[in-house]
Amino acid sequence: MDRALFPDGVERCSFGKFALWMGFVTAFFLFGLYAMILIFAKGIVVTGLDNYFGFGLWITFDLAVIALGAGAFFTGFLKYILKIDQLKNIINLTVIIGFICYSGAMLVLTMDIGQPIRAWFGYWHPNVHSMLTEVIFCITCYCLVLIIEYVPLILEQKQLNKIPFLHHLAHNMHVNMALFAGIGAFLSTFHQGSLGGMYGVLMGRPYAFREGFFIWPWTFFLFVLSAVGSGPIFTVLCCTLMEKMTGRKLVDFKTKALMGKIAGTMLTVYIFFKILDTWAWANNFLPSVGMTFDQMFYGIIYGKWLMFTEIILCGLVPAIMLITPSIRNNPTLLYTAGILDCIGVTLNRYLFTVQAIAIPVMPFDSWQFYYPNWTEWSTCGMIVAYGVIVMSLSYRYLPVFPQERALNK
Amino acid sequence: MKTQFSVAKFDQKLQERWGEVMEEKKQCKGCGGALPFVIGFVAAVIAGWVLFPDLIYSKKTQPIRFSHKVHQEQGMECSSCHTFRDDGSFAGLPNNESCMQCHADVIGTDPAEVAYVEKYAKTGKEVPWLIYQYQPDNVYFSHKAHESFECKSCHPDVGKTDTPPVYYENRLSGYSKQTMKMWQCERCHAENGVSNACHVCHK
Amino acid sequence: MKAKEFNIKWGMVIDLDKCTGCGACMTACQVENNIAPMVDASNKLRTLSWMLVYELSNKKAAPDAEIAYLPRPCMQCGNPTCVPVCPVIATDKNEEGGIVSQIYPRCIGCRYCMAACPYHARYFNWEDPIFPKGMEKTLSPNTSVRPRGVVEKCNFCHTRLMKAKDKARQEGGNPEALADGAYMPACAEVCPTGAISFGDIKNPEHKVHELAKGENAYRLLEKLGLAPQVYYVSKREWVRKLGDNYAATGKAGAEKKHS
Amino acid sequence: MGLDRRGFVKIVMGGVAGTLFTPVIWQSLDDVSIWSQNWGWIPRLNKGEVKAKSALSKLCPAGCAVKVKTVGGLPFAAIGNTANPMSKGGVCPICTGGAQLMYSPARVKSPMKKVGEGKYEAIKWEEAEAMLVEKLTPLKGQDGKIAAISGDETGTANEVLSAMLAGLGSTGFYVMPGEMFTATKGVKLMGGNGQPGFDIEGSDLVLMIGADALDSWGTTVANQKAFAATRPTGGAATAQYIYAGPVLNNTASVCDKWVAVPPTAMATFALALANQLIAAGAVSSAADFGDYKALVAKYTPEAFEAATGLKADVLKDLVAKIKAAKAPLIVAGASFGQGAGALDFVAAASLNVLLGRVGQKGGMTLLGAAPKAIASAADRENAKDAGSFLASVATGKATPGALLIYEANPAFALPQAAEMAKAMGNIGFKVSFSTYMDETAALADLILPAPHPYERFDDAMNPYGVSKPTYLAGKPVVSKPVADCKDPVDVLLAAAAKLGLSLGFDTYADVIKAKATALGGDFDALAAGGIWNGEAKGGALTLGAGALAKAVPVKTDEKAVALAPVTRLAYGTASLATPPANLVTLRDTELVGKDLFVQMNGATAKKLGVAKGNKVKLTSGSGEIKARVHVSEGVAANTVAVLLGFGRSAWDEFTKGKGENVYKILTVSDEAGTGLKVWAGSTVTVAKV
Repeated sequence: MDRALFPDGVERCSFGKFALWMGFVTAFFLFGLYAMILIFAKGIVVTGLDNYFGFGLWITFDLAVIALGAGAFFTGFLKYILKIDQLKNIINLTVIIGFICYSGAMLVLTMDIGQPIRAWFGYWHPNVHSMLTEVIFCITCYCLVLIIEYVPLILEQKQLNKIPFLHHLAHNMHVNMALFAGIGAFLSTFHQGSLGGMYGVLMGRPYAFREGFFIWPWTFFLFVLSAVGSGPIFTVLCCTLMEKMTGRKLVDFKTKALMGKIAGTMLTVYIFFKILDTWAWANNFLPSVGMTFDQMFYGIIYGKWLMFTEIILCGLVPAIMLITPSIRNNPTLLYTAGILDCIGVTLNRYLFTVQAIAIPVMPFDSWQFYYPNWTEWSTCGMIVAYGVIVMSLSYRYLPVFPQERALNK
Repeated sequence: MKTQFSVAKFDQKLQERWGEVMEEKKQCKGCGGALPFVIGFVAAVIAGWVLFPDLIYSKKTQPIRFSHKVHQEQGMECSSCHTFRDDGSFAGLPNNESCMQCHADVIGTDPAEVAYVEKYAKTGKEVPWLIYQYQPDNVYFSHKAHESFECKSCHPDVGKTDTPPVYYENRLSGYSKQTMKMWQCERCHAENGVSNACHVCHK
Repeated sequence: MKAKEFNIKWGMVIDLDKCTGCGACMTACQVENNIAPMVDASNKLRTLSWMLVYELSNKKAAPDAEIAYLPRPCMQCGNPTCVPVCPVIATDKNEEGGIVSQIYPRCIGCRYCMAACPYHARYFNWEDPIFPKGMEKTLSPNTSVRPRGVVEKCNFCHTRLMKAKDKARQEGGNPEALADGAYMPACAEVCPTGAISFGDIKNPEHKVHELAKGENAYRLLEKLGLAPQVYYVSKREWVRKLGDNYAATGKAGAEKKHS
Repeated sequence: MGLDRRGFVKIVMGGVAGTLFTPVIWQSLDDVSIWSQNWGWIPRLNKGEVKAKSALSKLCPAGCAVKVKTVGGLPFAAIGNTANPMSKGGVCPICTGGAQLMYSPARVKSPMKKVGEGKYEAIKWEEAEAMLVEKLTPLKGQDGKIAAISGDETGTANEVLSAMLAGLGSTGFYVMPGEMFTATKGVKLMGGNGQPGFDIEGSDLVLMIGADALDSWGTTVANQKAFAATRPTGGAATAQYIYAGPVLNNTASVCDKWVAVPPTAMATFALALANQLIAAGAVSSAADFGDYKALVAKYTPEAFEAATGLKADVLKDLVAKIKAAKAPLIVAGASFGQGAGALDFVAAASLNVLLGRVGQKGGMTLLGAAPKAIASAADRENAKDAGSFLASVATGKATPGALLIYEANPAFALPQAAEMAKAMGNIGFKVSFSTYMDETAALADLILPAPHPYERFDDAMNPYGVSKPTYLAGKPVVSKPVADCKDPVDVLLAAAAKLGLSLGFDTYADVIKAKATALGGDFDALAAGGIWNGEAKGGALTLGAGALAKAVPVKTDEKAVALAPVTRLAYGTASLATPPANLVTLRDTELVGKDLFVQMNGATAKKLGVAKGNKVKLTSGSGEIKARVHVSEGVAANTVAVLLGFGRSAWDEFTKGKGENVYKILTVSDEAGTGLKVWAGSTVTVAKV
């Protein structure tokens, strides 16, 4: 019944099936929405956060989706600035994923602050020394950029595109996309870095604190690198998941492998520096504040296995896999490496958020445990559901994949 | 399909559209060009400056028509009633105890005085004066530190008034119209080389 | 990073050999700073205690066990890690005396400062302040009541400083050179054993000036370089050793390596 | 000329543009921002002049001389009164939050009469007072029919109560258990008379045997001040403090040495120390020195080791320290302020006699009886204990028709509390004079709200522990009480008058003024934070050998462990549940949610087969409680420590239902030779649940 809205020359599942799927996802969304309303009404006392864990699942989730959404800016940068034309096959998808990730993260942030009504103070009374201010500015600006990048895609919807004005508008926005890609790349690089910087400047938290270059601690650069080392491959994973779910080919494997190569290269650079950084931290910084590597870990929940999983299994291993052409060109191995990579970066964000503040710095203090409760999980679920909804609608009605027609002939 | 398109063509389209608009405009005699815009603009400006203040502020009058003038004519200074205590804190508005030093019983002919004596002095209830410059709890203001300034450099000059000024209460924020804003404090501090550190004024 | 320096440095010297852990300082703090009583005060992860008394143990088995109590106010760090992180300048160290301010109407409740503070001196208002009926009549005039959703912390009872200055002005004294004892936070004032001394650490006429230089004086987590304005004193070495991490040297009071 | 769509749009556009040049948007935004920063439902601060008024804050047993800070007449904080020589500007944690307690949700707001099980009805004072007189009238003149229990150790109210009872023909005046009670009996056993005092301030070695002198024993704040004076920050200590007791408590935490003595071995420790002191040459001129020497010969270092699990070196070290000291003082007391027998006291106090420290500076003193305001009042030395009384009520030996309860909570704070509460059911008419809805008030037939200390006249004669006669008095801080209450003494005096009994006074204020005059003091000076002091007398005390000879060492069951109840002043007193403002001082190793923790050292835990966090049941002869295990090395061998004062069934949401009442499992036994009830040596069995 909504066939007239489909992009040209592609097949989509029946409306009933689609409605069923949307209903399924919307249920998650509504559950999260309920939790969100509860949080706004009663305050974050309803969450599992506490005095020791001011930051928890939400911040981890934010950092992770922002890192994984980095495919948008980095691919845009490669496509529009470095003119790697092959990426046009996947660029639309990166934009949508980026948009979902950033807008979702912003929504989570408004829930996360104690006084959502004062959220705008970040602009009104900015503290230029705070990495968080930089994050607030860059993240909102970049979200605007992503909207600007996403709008022409919407305007290209078959029926909308029939309106001449919208058609021309979309086109002209496309023409100037390089400019936005440039701005986006700049903004995104900065706030990815600032997110790392947020932790790197915490003098009181030996797990996170790093020296650095000028005002930027090393984590600033490591976060940028890890984001670009995982964002592109996350897009590939999303694309592949969509292919599996819809049964249609959306992007050719060559492009995917290219994305894998890009991510792999950046991940290799990242993991090289990450290992160096960790080594220096454990051997120079920690002793300088009187602490030992062992003191950074505790039991199983805060065990060393986390760091080794992050750096070796989900860092070094996928890096090698992705830069080795023979492995990369095998779909199964490519996706495996991609999943490891994404887990690694998520784990990294978790460790910097939760482990970093769990460590008792005062010798008479004790380790505390943090368990996110249902409100936190369900609101994160809401963001995921929101993403799935946006993605589903985009896939069904927008010409996201330029290759789709050719690949499914 | 859109590859042939150019900016020039886009411009052309826009101009065509603009032409249509002009066409319509010609037909619409009653619209009178920019006039409606001007009317709307002027109306809004008038509404905003004249009606809005009435809308956002509710007017209140003091519970007792206190005449500063009469008291001043008796040779009283501001500081006769608005005193500093021994610990350097400022007493602000006088309480019954102070007022009743003279007004325990009616001594004049003013009905306001009679009202005061009947309603407050005799019952022991404090007068719920409206404070024109009431600050929120998070503000610490030291009158002692500002002693070198004249009262009227911040407060309404009520010394010569027979009737206290109308008290305007902001319906949204709940504060008086004359409540000094933070930027005013900060500006004066900056001009006088006084610290604008947060805790200088906040608690 | 260099610590911010002011002409006056309000500081505490807490004698841990005198602190019996009675809790009067905590209660006085709650009262002075209008912290609403908490029905479940046993959930330490959600309570507000600007002043918190920690229990330190020498970790020896009975009967050789020893304990000490360590009251922990905000350290008012010379180089506070909580201040530069605040995105909205709701906290600052910009006033003569070095007290780190926290402005509640400005705070958005992002809790970044809490993540930054290794002393856990900052607290988040999880709920609106609910006083049992009538108890709001006992609110202290010295601290505004905070709504839920903002972060708060000890400020050395800053309003007492302002009042002490006003008193000095009234008496013709110099508000910038208060006599020893003219300004005292509630905890120091109430402490029955006088374990908490308070004054201007830079002023030789204040007794904390010498006490902070004593051979057994130390600061918590000195090595992190936060330069707290709160000093502790104990003759017990094991107590002093618990003030910092000594993995590198194994000795208490060792020079810090990190700037 | 009409207005078409286009024209309308233009007007709107103009309107919007125009609005930008007016304050409408900008000011509204600003005002909304201000609103968002000052929410209307957040309580506002009180304004007005800040004053500090002297008061006697009898929230803690000793009573703190405080200055109550008020703003616009409303009390908001209490600070120490630096002019008062006893508290010297210090305040205890309870009195610190005194202002908040005025508005405690547990406060009894008006007189109430019982109209059914757990149901009360607010009534007028006229009705309440008439009811009191009506119920007492038929009982007048019959001994034992009217009884009174007082929980106030120091107030002259006791004189009014006992004199009133005497006037009505009854001798049933009882006091709640406390150190003063047993110590005074102990002094008698040592051939002396009066309340013992301890000159901590003047001593250079204070050995506290049981007495938690720096937190919950005696005049805590004065003791703390004395301690602090010997420990200048940054300087050398001028006195040594040693604590011997079952728990590494607040006092022990700052002492130079903690001697971990189980509660069952307190007397053994003292006598073993006497043994070693005599072995080191200590000689006393007391008449019974020979008997004493023979008696302590049994308490060898080996016996000491067996009883305490400690090494005998501890004794040697102590003897050396005591011998080196110029003015050693042994402070005798139960580790939780009650329940130890007179013999425990004698055993410890005899060391002062042995060392010749009685009546000396920095030694033990005796306080003579003070002049009374009401001549017919009972002497303090002859007080009878409420526990024994209620026990005889339970067995039907005593059959009072009416019970007046003044500032006491016997239904909660007597050992075997459950039985005590049950015994109260045998009494037909119970009146509780109480500020708060405590467990006893909740059982009473008539509740007569008493004023908060800031709302009343009150006094304190010789708070236990002071080294010389001491008198404090206070008057109200506020002009009107927060609740509809009357001073209990005023009510009693009025009731007495209606019963045809004149005690010579109409109000408590008059009684206190008369007391001050009788002592030769000035009430006004006292109410302004002053103090009246008399001279302490010495007195020839014996070593109490005769009494000690009858002492039977406590036999413990192999499976049982000693129970060491722990009191911490901040958590409340026998008559006051943890105040809301103090609740935050509780540790999460003591109480979490509703679970109380039982503390024991690692070795004991291992022996009992329990581990940290385990839920256990503590069972004694009189009941059982549930708790969770916290392993703490600050507990003596074979001993478990539990906080006293929790498990409230009345009060308010801040304390009700939290933890368990340890009084329930304290087992009362008769002390050999003295007939006193004792429960400090209670034992329990511990089982995992």
